[in-house]
Amino acid sequence: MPLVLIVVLPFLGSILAAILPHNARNQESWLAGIIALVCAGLVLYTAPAVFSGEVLVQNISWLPSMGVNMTFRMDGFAWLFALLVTVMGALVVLYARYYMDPADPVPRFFSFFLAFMGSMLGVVLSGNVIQLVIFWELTSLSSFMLIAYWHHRQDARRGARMALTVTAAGGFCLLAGMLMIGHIVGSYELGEILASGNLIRNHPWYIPILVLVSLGALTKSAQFPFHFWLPNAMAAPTPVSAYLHSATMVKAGVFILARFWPVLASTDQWFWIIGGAGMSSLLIGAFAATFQQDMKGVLAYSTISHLGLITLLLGMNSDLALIAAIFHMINHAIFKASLFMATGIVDHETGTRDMGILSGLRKLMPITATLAIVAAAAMAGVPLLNGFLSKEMFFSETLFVNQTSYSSYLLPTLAVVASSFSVAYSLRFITQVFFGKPATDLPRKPHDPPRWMLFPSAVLVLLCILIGIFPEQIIGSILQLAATAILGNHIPTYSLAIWHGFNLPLIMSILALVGGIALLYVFKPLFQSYPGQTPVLYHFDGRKTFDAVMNGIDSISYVLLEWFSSKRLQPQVLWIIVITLVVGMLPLLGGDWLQVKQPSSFDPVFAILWIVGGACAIGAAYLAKYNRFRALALSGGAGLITCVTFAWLSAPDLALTQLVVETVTVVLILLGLRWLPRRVIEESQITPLQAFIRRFRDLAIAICGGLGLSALVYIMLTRDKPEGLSSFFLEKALPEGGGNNVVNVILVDFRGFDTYGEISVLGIVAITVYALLRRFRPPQESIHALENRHEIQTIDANGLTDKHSLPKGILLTPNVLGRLMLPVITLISLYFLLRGHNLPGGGFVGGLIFATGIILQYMLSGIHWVETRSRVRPLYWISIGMLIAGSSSMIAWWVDQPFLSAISWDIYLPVIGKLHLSSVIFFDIGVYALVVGATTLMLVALAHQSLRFYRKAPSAEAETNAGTSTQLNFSDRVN
Amino acid sequence: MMGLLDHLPILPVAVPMMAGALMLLLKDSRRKSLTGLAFLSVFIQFSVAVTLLFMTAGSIPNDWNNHIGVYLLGNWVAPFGIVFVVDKLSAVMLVLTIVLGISALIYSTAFWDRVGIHFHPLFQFILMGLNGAFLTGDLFNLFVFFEIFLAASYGLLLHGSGSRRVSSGLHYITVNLIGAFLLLISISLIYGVTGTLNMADLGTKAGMLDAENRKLFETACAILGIAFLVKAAAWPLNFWLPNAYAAACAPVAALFAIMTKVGIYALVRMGSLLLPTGAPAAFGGEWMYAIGLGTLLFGTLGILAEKNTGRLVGYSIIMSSGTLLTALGMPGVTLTGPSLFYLISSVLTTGAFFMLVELIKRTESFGSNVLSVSFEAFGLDEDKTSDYSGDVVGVAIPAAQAFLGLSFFTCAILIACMPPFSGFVAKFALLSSALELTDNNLTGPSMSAWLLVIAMLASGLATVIALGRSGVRLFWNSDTLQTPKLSIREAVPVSVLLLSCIALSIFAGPVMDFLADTASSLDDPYQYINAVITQASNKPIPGGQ
Amino acid sequence: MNLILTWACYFALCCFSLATLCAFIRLLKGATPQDRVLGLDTMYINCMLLILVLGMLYRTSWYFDIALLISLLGFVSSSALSKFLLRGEVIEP
Amino acid sequence: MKKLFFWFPMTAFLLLIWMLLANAISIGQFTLGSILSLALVFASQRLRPLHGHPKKTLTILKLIFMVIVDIAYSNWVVGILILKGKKAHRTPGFINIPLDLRDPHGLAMLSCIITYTPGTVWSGLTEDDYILRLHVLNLKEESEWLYTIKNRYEANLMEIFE
Amino acid sequence: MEIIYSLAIGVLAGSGIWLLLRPRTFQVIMGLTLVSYAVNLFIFGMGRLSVGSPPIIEAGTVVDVSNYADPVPQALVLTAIVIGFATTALYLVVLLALRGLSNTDHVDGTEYNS
Amino acid sequence: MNDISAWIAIPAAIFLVAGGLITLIGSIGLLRFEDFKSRIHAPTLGNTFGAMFTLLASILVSFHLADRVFFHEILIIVFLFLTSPVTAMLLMRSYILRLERIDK
Repeated sequence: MPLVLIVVLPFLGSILAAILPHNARNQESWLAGIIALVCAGLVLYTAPAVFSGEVLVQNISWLPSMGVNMTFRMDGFAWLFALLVTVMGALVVLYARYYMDPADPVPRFFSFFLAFMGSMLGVVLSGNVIQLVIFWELTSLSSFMLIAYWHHRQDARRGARMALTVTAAGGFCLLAGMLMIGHIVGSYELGEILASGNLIRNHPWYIPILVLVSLGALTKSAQFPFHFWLPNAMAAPTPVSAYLHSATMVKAGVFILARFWPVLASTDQWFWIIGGAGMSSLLIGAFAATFQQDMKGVLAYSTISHLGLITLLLGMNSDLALIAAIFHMINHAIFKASLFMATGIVDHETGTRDMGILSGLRKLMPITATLAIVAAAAMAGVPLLNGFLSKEMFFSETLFVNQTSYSSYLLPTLAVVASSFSVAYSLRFITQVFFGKPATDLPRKPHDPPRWMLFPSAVLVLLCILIGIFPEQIIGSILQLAATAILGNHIPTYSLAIWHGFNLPLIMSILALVGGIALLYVFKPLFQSYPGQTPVLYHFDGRKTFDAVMNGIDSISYVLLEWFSSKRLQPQVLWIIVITLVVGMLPLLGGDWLQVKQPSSFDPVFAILWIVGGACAIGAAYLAKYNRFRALALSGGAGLITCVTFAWLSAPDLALTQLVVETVTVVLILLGLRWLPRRVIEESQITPLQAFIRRFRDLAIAICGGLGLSALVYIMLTRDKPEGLSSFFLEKALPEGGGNNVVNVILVDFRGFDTYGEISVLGIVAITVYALLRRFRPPQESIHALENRHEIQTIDANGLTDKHSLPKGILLTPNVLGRLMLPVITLISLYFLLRGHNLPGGGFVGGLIFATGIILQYMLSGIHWVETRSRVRPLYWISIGMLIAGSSSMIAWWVDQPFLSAISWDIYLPVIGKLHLSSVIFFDIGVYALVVGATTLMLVALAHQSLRFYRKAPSAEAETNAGTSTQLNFSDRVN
Repeated sequence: MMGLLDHLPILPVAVPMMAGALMLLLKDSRRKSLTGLAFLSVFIQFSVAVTLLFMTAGSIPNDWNNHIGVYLLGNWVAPFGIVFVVDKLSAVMLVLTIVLGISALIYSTAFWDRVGIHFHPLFQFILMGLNGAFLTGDLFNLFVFFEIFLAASYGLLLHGSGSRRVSSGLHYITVNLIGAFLLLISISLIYGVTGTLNMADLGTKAGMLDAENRKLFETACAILGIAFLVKAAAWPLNFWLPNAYAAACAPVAALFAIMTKVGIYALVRMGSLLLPTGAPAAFGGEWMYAIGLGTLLFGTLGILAEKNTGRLVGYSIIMSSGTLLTALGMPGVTLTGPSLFYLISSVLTTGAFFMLVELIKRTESFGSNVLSVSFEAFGLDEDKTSDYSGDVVGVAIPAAQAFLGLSFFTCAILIACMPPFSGFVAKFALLSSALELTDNNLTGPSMSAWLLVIAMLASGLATVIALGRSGVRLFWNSDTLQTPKLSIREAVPVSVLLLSCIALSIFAGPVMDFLADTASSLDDPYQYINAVITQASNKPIPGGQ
Repeated sequence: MNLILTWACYFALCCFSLATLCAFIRLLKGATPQDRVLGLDTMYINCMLLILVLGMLYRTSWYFDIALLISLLGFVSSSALSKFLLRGEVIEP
Repeated sequence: MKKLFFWFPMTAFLLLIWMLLANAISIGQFTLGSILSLALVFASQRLRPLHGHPKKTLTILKLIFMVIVDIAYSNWVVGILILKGKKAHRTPGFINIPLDLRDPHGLAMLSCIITYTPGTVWSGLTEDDYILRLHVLNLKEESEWLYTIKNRYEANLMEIFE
Repeated sequence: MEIIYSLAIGVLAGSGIWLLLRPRTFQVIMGLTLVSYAVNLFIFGMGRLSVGSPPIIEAGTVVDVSNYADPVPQALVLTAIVIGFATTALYLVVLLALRGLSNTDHVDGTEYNS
Repeated sequence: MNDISAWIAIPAAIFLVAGGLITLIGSIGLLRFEDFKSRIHAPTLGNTFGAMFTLLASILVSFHLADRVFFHEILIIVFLFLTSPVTAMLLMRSYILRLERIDK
């Protein structure tokens, strides 16, 4: 049980912390501290079991089918790290309590802090590699939030983004690596993976896996060449740095390298990749740290350097080096956290971290100075401190482990050089800040901080000394435990002692100490002349490179996006058509499909008709740009010929529908045409050649498209018909569908649901049109054009009001006739509706006819006249139509039939005789009503626009009153 | 005899339609009745969808064949009449739609439903169309439902009008009309070749075609595939999407998150049914894979390059489409389950993200003055009275900013497929299954699996970079940042969606199992085909009179 | 006798289709927009007659309905077009 | 009388159409037709504020016969003109005819007759003094046209409608 | 007959596609109209052509399927016509709105001056 | 199809031929006349006797088909008669206005 708790508790605490009030600094600290301590206690609670060599495992099933479960696994190595994380966490919390300003929004800080702690513990305790990746990424995310805690500062934002980008990239690599490992091993369980080292090392995927895992680890541990994010992450509050960059975040990288050491290590590739990266980081970090001006900068680069040391040790492929690495992990965490804390105190007390300004603080804050000096000495590897021990082990490893010819000299030399730099920067850190004459121009007057703020640092420094003096007693068993967890039971012998005799490593240590002091003197002039600038390396500024890369990605992707997409419609349409043509053609390339199976007849009359139709289409295409009216008339002609074709080819229903739709469409587009000002022939903005090429291209595509469709139709027409649905429909229509007209029976019965959907589309479009037109704003020209047009007319309906029942002049007789036609048209629409089931017709045609009749009234008498007299409420028609259609379909439920089943009753009426009533008729009536409503709504709403803008035209003042009232009436009604 | 449970499959279509029709009778001023009706309708739909889901999973006892429900509309037997088929895939999509729908509806009541008229009916109709498209087992009926939800989506996209909406709406409509033509051409061609429109019947008949008819059939399927790919926003057929989605008002855009997935659903469905007879190139296989990869890369490019947050989400939709197409284009069935998981996760996420982006926009520049955007078409005097009267924009809850930040963070993690939420689960499952297909030489499926892995990881990284940048820009950059006015009605749906993502990640195991079942039944389309065809012989054909 | 009728029908069909062609040429050539509308109107009438003849040719009565509808509504689109020419808009306030 | 039976002519007309369309004489169809016609007449009442009251059926028949004869004649004349083409000496032109007919339905019928007859097109009616402007394809004798319109058509129409 | 029919569809579709590729909104709407004619005829053609045999069953006759035109494509075309009509209307209104809002009839809502 | 009797076939054929010719002549007139004012007269031929003859033929044929008297074709003539003036008048009027505008 405790294993899960160790991970879960911090997350729960995180949520709790987030909801605490804004200024609850103490409560937050207590919460976080208690949680850290409880976790530490839980870790210690497992100690007996772990020390007895047991591996504690707790399994929670999560995604078993994918082999991913929440497995918490505690072995010695994990135990060590868990302890480190929790104890360090508790100390940092205590420190942060005093560090954070009362005005700081601490809930956010502690919330993310706890989340980070939980994630880190999750990484450490993961027994499943995918789970490990999850927590790994969580550390990236929560550290992102922590680094950006002071997000109003640009460096914080940038540092956070950089850290996130680099570590997330690494995380993705790690994921890939883990997936591959899991694939090879056949399980994502850590235990099984650790047992399959040989399998993985001999697999062809070994190198990619190695590279990917290394990428993950190196980015996280800020190793060369990914080290640049760490100095930038120093914008975080110092407790964050103290925690993340000493014991946890950056340690996750080396943790994972050590964790997978049994699986991936002991190959040459491992040595070159890991060792190489470690060596480079060691040198570069140490070198750069020497020249930093910012105290945290020094620590950041020294962290890089020390982690490079650990990485190098891990890369050496020797068991002893591994033990040294683990030892140094512990040591580094202890002294580096302490140093960060000291830096934070200095910053907190003086208001600056600039080593150029700071000086002589030893007098002002003696305790802090003492602590910092001891910790720095540990970092430099001064004897009797813990840093010395691990460095000693490192030196001996460089000497004895790798006996190839060139590395036997090179490696020790580089180690000494790096250590000299380490000494140099530690020395400089101390001397510049704490020695010399006291600084005068500090932002604040420094003094030692409260006791409890010094406490964490003091504890750590004490540990440094204790380990340095009594290594075996303090840390020996733990180190043994951790090493056993990785290496198994055959650990090489090593001794944790201060004095191994006067041997080569000791000489190297002395050399390093002396060399460090010498280096400081050599470089001293540089500190003054170029403060904060690292020689040579400043050319390779990581931040600038990163920014450049980011900007590069930005602009390249922008250019590529422009290249691969378009905000314009025509290229899009072109793509669709061309792709369809190509893809549609591909299957046919094999040939064998163009087999004409029936001779085709030729009918001259039909040919003449289609000469007309085709010419209409081409004419419309040609004229649509400047002669909209002509194009419209021509397309009307094409529609007419289509209608005749349907009639000719035995589709009376289609012919009827096509005809009415054609009529309504023409009226509709004409209504719209009124708002489209005449196109003037403008000067072309593109060159004639471009225009020609574009037109030619489009023409070619159009011809191809047309021919393709022709070919397809021709092939299909000359084929035999497959045994299809039609015979069923033809046979059942009359006996079971109860109608002679099979098409209508299909529409309202067999496939009534299509109709159901189709009328919905019509209704939806109608209300959309109506809604859109309420916000319609016409082009200015078209309002003026209207005035001009009205000037020409001399007589006519301008003054038509309620009192005049008829307009005078030319519209008189059309009006009389039109009104005469209204009942006739309505009657005929009902005729088509009622007999649709048996003969061509049906609700749709009927509805359109009726709508046309209404539109005719509008056309001939004007909106005002019609609407003061009739109460057409198109929206109600639509709604009621839908409701009728819907409920007539649902009637079937009452007799336990599925939706849309036809239910019929025979009623005997005295005079009329038998009346056959069917739900199908009601369905058709619903269709009728909806079509009437939708069509009228669209056309009338469009027509109303001119009413709305009529009163805006100054010439038509007479209309103002009438117009307004009508408008209101109408909107009332249609609403 | 039919029990209530037997009628369930029709309800997701019938209920919104009747509700929408009723709403047209009510004036827009009767808001309480309208919203009440809307919520009643979505509630019924939700219950029905969940019940159907459990029925297909077998948790609710039923006499369905293979737990596949078949509803014969008009009581006409299968290949002749239209059938509604509820299998696991449909049920999942239904639930997804309605969850998204409920969230969008809650969100819209904050005030979006008053930006223009007839919001609620259109909303019901779009649900009707989506539900129908997922349920229908008839190819032409599928087209009809496509048209229904497209028509409603036109209306909703233009809801509130304004120059940006209208101009992007024009593109959207044009492209979709061309798509409709392609659908019509291909469906009729399929009818001409095989003589059937029923998808299950098609699955059997496609195998019986002779060679030359088969070629025509493949042409038809290719065109059909293009039409679906247009809906699914595959590159290069998707230039219209970012602008259109960014222009739509937030709840609508959120609902649009599922519309591209309808195209993918259709591809999967057709691909599955045509599988035994050798699915034509367009459905699955290398073509889909290649297009998907292109789309994925295009989406990634867009995410990297785009500065406008609204369009950014649009590109993330494209990216998710690309991922899905790529994954579904891989051979075998192993990737289908994870793909579906990814689909669910990405729909919920992008839906939440669209709503969120709108809220975040308010913190920029003019603060809560969102209306300046939505009412830019307010040149006309008579509209002023009608719609918005500042009653419920809501109070600024103190934690508004924190809520927005946290939600954005969650969304970003989900979209970038970073742990620990469902996005990561989906990505992991996809990658893991993709690796199953690899062997040691880099050709064939192995090659494509590697490409998928690389592309997905790269796109994830690109998303991290891009969303990190915009998150930093949106939340941490501006001095003029204002605490937004955030209505609880806007916060709730965002949280609902994000919480369902989290729930999805917690219950990833059972969900993944269910989806794996779904995938395996898709791999064995005879379950579906048999369910539809045997239904014909089980039920007595009534007289119909 | 059938043959006579059939041939007569064909003859009429040819006449009507040629008439449609003439009307179309007027629609295309125009000169004035009024001519075009007139051409379209004439096309409607001719097509109506053509459909009637088809009804006779194939001896079915349902062609009549289409013809009836053309005679009833054919004028709507052409009168809308001419109203547009006359007044500048089809439906006036 | 007029007011009471305003519905009658229209209803009869509609019923006639219905019976013609129904193509069968049965009581059922008759009832249905009557109901529909009556309903329609009443429903469209507000949109048809004017009602025509044709009387004198005989005159109507006479007029129809006269019109058919005139149409036949005009067909002949116009046909010849077309066939002759440019050789024909056409003298198209407008003539103005003052009308006495005031009833709108009568006027409408007159316009139908005139326009339906080949060779003449109604091209305007002045607002106040009812002067008909007529375009004639072959305007030889103005008085002849005047006579035809006034006496043959207008007189009969006035008889029917006024 | 078949060859004319298919050429007719080709011409309609070709003109329509040409118009769809044009930059002016009115051209596009005319293109949509023409293409929808072509598509309707195409769907209809999938039931093969037959003359003088509408799918209207006389009561009392024995149904010989080969004597009737295929009713299914006709039903499909009807649906397609309706939907085509609806979308044409919508498109028209949208293009009008665009013209009003952007002052240009270019499909992109802006004139390109380059 | 049973044979049609000569009493019906021959008149119907004659009507058809006549109707066709008249309509054709009318449409040719539409082409041949030189200005709109004359052209508007030409297609009336098709409207009137063209249609009447065709309809007579149609009446005869449908009489043969069902052995009943069918007069519903008369409706087409009625509708044509009632509707033809609307378009013609509007067209004529707009043409006159157009001329006036050009004169101005």
